[in-house]
Amino acid sequence: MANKDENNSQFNSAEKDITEKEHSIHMFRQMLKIRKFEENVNQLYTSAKMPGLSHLSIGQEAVAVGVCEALRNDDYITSTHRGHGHCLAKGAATNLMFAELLGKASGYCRGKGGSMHIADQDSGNLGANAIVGGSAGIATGAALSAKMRGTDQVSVCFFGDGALGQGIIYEVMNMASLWSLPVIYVCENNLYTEYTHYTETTAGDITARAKAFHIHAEEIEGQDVRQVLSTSGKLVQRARSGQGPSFLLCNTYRYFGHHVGDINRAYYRTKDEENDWKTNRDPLIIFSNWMTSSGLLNDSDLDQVESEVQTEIEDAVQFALDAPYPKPEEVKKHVYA
Amino acid sequence: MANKDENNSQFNSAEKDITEKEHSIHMFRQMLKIRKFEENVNQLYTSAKMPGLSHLSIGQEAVAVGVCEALRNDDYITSTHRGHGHCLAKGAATNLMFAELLGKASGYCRGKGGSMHIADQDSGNLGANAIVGGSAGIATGAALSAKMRGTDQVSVCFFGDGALGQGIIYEVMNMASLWSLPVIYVCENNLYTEYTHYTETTAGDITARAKAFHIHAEEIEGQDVRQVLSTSGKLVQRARSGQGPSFLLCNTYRYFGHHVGDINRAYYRTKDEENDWKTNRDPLIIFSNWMTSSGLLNDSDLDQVESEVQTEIEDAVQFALDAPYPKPEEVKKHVYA
Amino acid sequence: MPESSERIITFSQAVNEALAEEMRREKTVFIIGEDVAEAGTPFKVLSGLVEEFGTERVLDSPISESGFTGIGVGAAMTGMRPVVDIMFGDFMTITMDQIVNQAAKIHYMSGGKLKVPMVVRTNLGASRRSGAQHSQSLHVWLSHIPGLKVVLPSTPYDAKGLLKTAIRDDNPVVIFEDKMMFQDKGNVPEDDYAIPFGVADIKKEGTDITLIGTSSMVQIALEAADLLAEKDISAEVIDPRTVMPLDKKTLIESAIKTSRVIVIDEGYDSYGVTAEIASVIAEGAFYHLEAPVKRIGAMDVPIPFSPVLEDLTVPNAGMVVEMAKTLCAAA
Amino acid sequence: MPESSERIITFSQAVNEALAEEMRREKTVFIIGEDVAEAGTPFKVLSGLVEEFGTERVLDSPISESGFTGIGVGAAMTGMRPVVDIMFGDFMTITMDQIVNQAAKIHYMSGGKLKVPMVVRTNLGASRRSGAQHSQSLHVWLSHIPGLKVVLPSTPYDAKGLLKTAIRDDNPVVIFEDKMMFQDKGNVPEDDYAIPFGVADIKKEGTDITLIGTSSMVQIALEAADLLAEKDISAEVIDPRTVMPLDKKTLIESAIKTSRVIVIDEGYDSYGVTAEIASVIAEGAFYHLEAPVKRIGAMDVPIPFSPVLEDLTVPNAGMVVEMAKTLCAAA
Ligand SMILES: Cc1ncc(C[n+]2csc(CCOP(=O)(O)OP(=O)(O)O)c2C)c(N)n1
Ligand SMILES: Cc1ncc(C[n+]2csc(CCOP(=O)(O)OP(=O)(O)O)c2C)c(N)n1
Ligand SMILES: [Mg+2]
Ligand SMILES: [Mg+2]
Repeated sequence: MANKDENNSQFNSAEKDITEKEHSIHMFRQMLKIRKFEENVNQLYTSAKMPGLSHLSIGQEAVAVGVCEALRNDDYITSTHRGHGHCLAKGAATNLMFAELLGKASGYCRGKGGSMHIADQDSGNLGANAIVGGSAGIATGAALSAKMRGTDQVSVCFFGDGALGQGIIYEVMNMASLWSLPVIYVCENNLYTEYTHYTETTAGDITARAKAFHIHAEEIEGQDVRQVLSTSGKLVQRARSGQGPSFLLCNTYRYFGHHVGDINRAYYRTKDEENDWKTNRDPLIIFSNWMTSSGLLNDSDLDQVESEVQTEIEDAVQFALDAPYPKPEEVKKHVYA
Repeated sequence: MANKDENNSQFNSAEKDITEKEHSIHMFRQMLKIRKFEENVNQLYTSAKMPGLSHLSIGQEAVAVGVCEALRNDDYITSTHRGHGHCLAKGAATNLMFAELLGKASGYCRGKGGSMHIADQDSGNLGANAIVGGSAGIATGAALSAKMRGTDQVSVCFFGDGALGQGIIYEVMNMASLWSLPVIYVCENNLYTEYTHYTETTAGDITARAKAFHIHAEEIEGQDVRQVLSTSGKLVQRARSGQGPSFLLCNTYRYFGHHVGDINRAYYRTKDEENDWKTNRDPLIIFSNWMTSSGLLNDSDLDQVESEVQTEIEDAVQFALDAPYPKPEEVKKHVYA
Repeated sequence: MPESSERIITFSQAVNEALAEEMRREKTVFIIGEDVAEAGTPFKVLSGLVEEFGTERVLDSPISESGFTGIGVGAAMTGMRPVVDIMFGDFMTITMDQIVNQAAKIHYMSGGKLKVPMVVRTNLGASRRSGAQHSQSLHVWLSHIPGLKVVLPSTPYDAKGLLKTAIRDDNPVVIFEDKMMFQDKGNVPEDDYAIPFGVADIKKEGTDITLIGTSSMVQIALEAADLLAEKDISAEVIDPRTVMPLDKKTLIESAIKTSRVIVIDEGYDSYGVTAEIASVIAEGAFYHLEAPVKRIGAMDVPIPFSPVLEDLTVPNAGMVVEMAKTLCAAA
Repeated sequence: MPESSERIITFSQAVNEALAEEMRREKTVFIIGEDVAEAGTPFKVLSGLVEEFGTERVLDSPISESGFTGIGVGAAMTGMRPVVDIMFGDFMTITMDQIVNQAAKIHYMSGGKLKVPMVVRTNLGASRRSGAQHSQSLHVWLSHIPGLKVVLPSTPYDAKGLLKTAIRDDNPVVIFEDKMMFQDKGNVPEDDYAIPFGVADIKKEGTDITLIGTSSMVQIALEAADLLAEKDISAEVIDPRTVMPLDKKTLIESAIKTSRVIVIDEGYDSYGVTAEIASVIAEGAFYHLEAPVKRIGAMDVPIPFSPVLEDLTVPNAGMVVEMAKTLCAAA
């Protein structure tokens, strides 16, 4: 049933036996898929077809794709309330995701999780999380588990700048460092925690916080997928080879509101700021410009990807709209395993 | 009823109008008082006169006294499960403390708190705390309150190396830095969290953790009361004058077990280590040596202090032993204010 | 309810007004929490307060529920009266040490010397399609802890009057507002009135059965009472308003009068607030009950996202009516 | 109780044995917590395990209850079976988000795909003169949360059998052991036996009144039963052993038989486990009860340090006897 790319794992840079062109197209496709996915989520919300709210990751595609491309299918990620991008980048199928967002039985979690709790075990996604910082322990525990079971799996913990406020992050970084766990803490600093600029909630120096625990830390431009990929590749390699945890600070931006209903943003940020990011630091533009200017592919290649993705997303939305709701008896199932 | 030194506040270095000799004797007396207090607590425990357990601060006297001497009576402290020293140093009376430890009605908390919850509002002690890291928020809140009320009070948060494991410490340091609060985080690193060496539970660099939040941090020899006093004096001055929070790492050692019942310690530390600290880094020896060698006072001065303190403590123990238990109807009082 | 003025405002406005009035009255009152200032919280309940009182008294905090609750405790112990804003009741999980081990016990542990006059404002209630971590009603946890008071306003009028009492109380008080009620409208006098804790409100008198509802379940009980009236069953509806302290006397007296009782609360069914209330009544009215005291809570499942499932988990008037009919038919 | 061997060991040894056996049987079982390795916890319950299983499977953690509980959740989701050690039940306050919002809900939220086979071992009970923050019995909080199982062993035999079941369970299970019971002795077979959850244990049959006790309160109930026997009152004593799931059937049947019930648990009196059990019985045995179901919990006060006060707050056999006599006299 899943329209997911069965061969997804072959594309990741960790084990690439494909050409640079193929790989670039794949990354572009993944980023575009996220963008179009989220645009459609917004559409579903504004047309009152989606229950509840969603937090869109438009603008942050390069972080999700750059990091996940450095991972194997059996590596783990944990995600956040703003998690659609991570989920897709790790290999989830658009149709089952839309179905979940609409609360349908064929969704990844049988409609029981919703946007903030999407998980996809098959692609190593241990779940979005509606508690800010709530998945830091889970990601670190998955890394401990990998180490104990003697696999060389790596675990990535995605979180926003806001999660830097939660003490649990420091608790688990301390343990990850002490026990040299294969976990990477990826902080997506999109400048805001809901409606407050991160400088009002975050004292001092973010990477210094990780370094104080003797965790290797780097800060990068999160809008450049090539930079994200190459840095995460290095950190994944470190983790996989037993050199312990690391921290990756990605500077990025969400184009839309905190959630789909956050339309009037003037009281906390300017249109100019939004436009600046959209125009000068858009991950899709940066990457497609690089691809065309380096001669890797041309505009018509991109157009083709675009139309393929467009079709996939349209089909996926339709699939979700047509899918049945869970049966009433589902409500009491899965409380206990 | 309290035998507490009514003029305690005049002795603190922040506003000293006494001679260096008087001040030195006072500090020596305070440290000795703590030592003898704790010896008697141990005695009361081994002779089965004290209910429950206590965590002795013998060996750590210079931290408590050095820091509290830099404070005014109306400044705040919060303390820990190992809190007798802080409490005495801030100005509590030995007799009311012993009474509390024995669960007597005349104790500081009417016998309801006990060793781990002694508080003395009159000397600015907001309480010991049996939750490791549990008072970090309280100390920071007291600092916020001082700032909001427009006083120039300072708040000191004492905690052990073990509390570095608790996320709340980082949460409140972040806020203290953001809001430039008059709070000083005093970490007493006595090398152990219960029965585990701190290096097994503490990754990286302790002061770097504070610095990452842009909190001014210093590390000192906690056995030298003069060094503790001069450094805390500086930090208190900073806080009082609106320059914000700081972090003081004091290297120290507890001579006794984690608690009075922890007798066999060979599985987690050596006798040699204990003897080394007792012989070469004892706060009372270091300070009395300095006093005598600098000619500030002679052995007979010290003997006199010793015998005065001895008498005070003996009286205090007797007071507590003679004191009545709370009446049964006390049990339901003070649940609500 | 005093009728000093007929002024219809929303629940949200009533909360806002109580805060503004208390902040004007008493300089030591301040608000701390996430996005409480310019944003006025995601529910916009605090809109306008920062404009009047400034960022010194309406503090936007980092996402550090444990830390800023602890800061509230320390501030309360030293002369301030903080109102700590916990954005979703589910996040109370993160604050439990500071509220339960610290705030609730400090007065007692200090032998009555220290006080913690702090209010924690948070919420409860499902039905917003927010998923399992943003929909819980965890108020029974706090109700279980000596030293805390727990308040569940059900109308705009109560929201204002109870919040004022909470702010003036010298103890830690936790207020749970139902997220679904913020837009509810009702008469709220402009007066300065405070509603005492521990006094239940008889919303509707009746003779055949007592329906005890908390928070938004009061509305469900009233709806059910209307439907039951059509079947000639006269239901008395009571709102305890505070569950700690609990007005046992009023509840038991009503049970003695009607001899049948249903307790409705949106916490999970098992080990919830309904269990205590039902036990109190089953004991206090033992010799007068014609039928067992019944309880309706949220279904014992993590709250599902899908609307078709979520709606099955929340008590509704239909369930109450069915149960009431059965009870009244029995005996 | 199978009599395959007569071997008297302590509660503490029984717990230790269950862990050792399960760790031998199943490589994915590991222990994480503060001072669990060389120190074997402050209660010495885990002594010897690190010697057999090494520091890779008995992990000394920093003082980070929230963090290492979260690590337990993540490890459990990915193939391990962690036993998370929370040194005092009072520190559960710090872990609530990880247990309640994460562990308890992940299976459901993922539509049944992810599992969290994790055990949290912690304790309850006062009387150790440990003060208000080291003496609480907070198990009702967990019992209220769908997705969790809550276990309260009362004997060495049960401690071993229930802990084994917990470790083999695919769900998060929280075990509360009474700190005062670690030195209690009892017969514990060397066999590999597991006690199913949700099956109450009738400790003593009786006809006049049912005494339901949990954890160490079972002992209080048995003492009371002995004293009552002297007054010709025949008490039945039942231990639910797990409060979630709760063996309602056995409890109700006993109540129907004896027509009088007292429920004893060491959680705070109000809104505790006793409220649920009493409500279940008051409803299920409604037409058979001769007297109201009575409850005895810890006094609703923060637990005081002073021994003369602390002892007043904990249920004892004398209280049970007095209440039982009154109940049996009535009607
Ligand atoms: C513990 C907790 N506190 C508060 C919230 C409410 N909340 C949801 S998202 C959010 C802001 C998160 O900011 P950030 O981590 O930077 O992520 P972003 O939304 O920017 O992606 C807040 C406060 C929450 N979900 N969990
Ligand atoms: C939250 C919490 N976890 C665990 C404990 C048990 N405990 C009491 S003292 C202690 C060790 C504290 O070590 P440290 O902070 O270094 O203080 P020290 O005892 O060395 O003075 C522990 C683990 C506790 N009281 N609170
Ligand atoms: Mg952000
Ligand atoms: Mg220490």
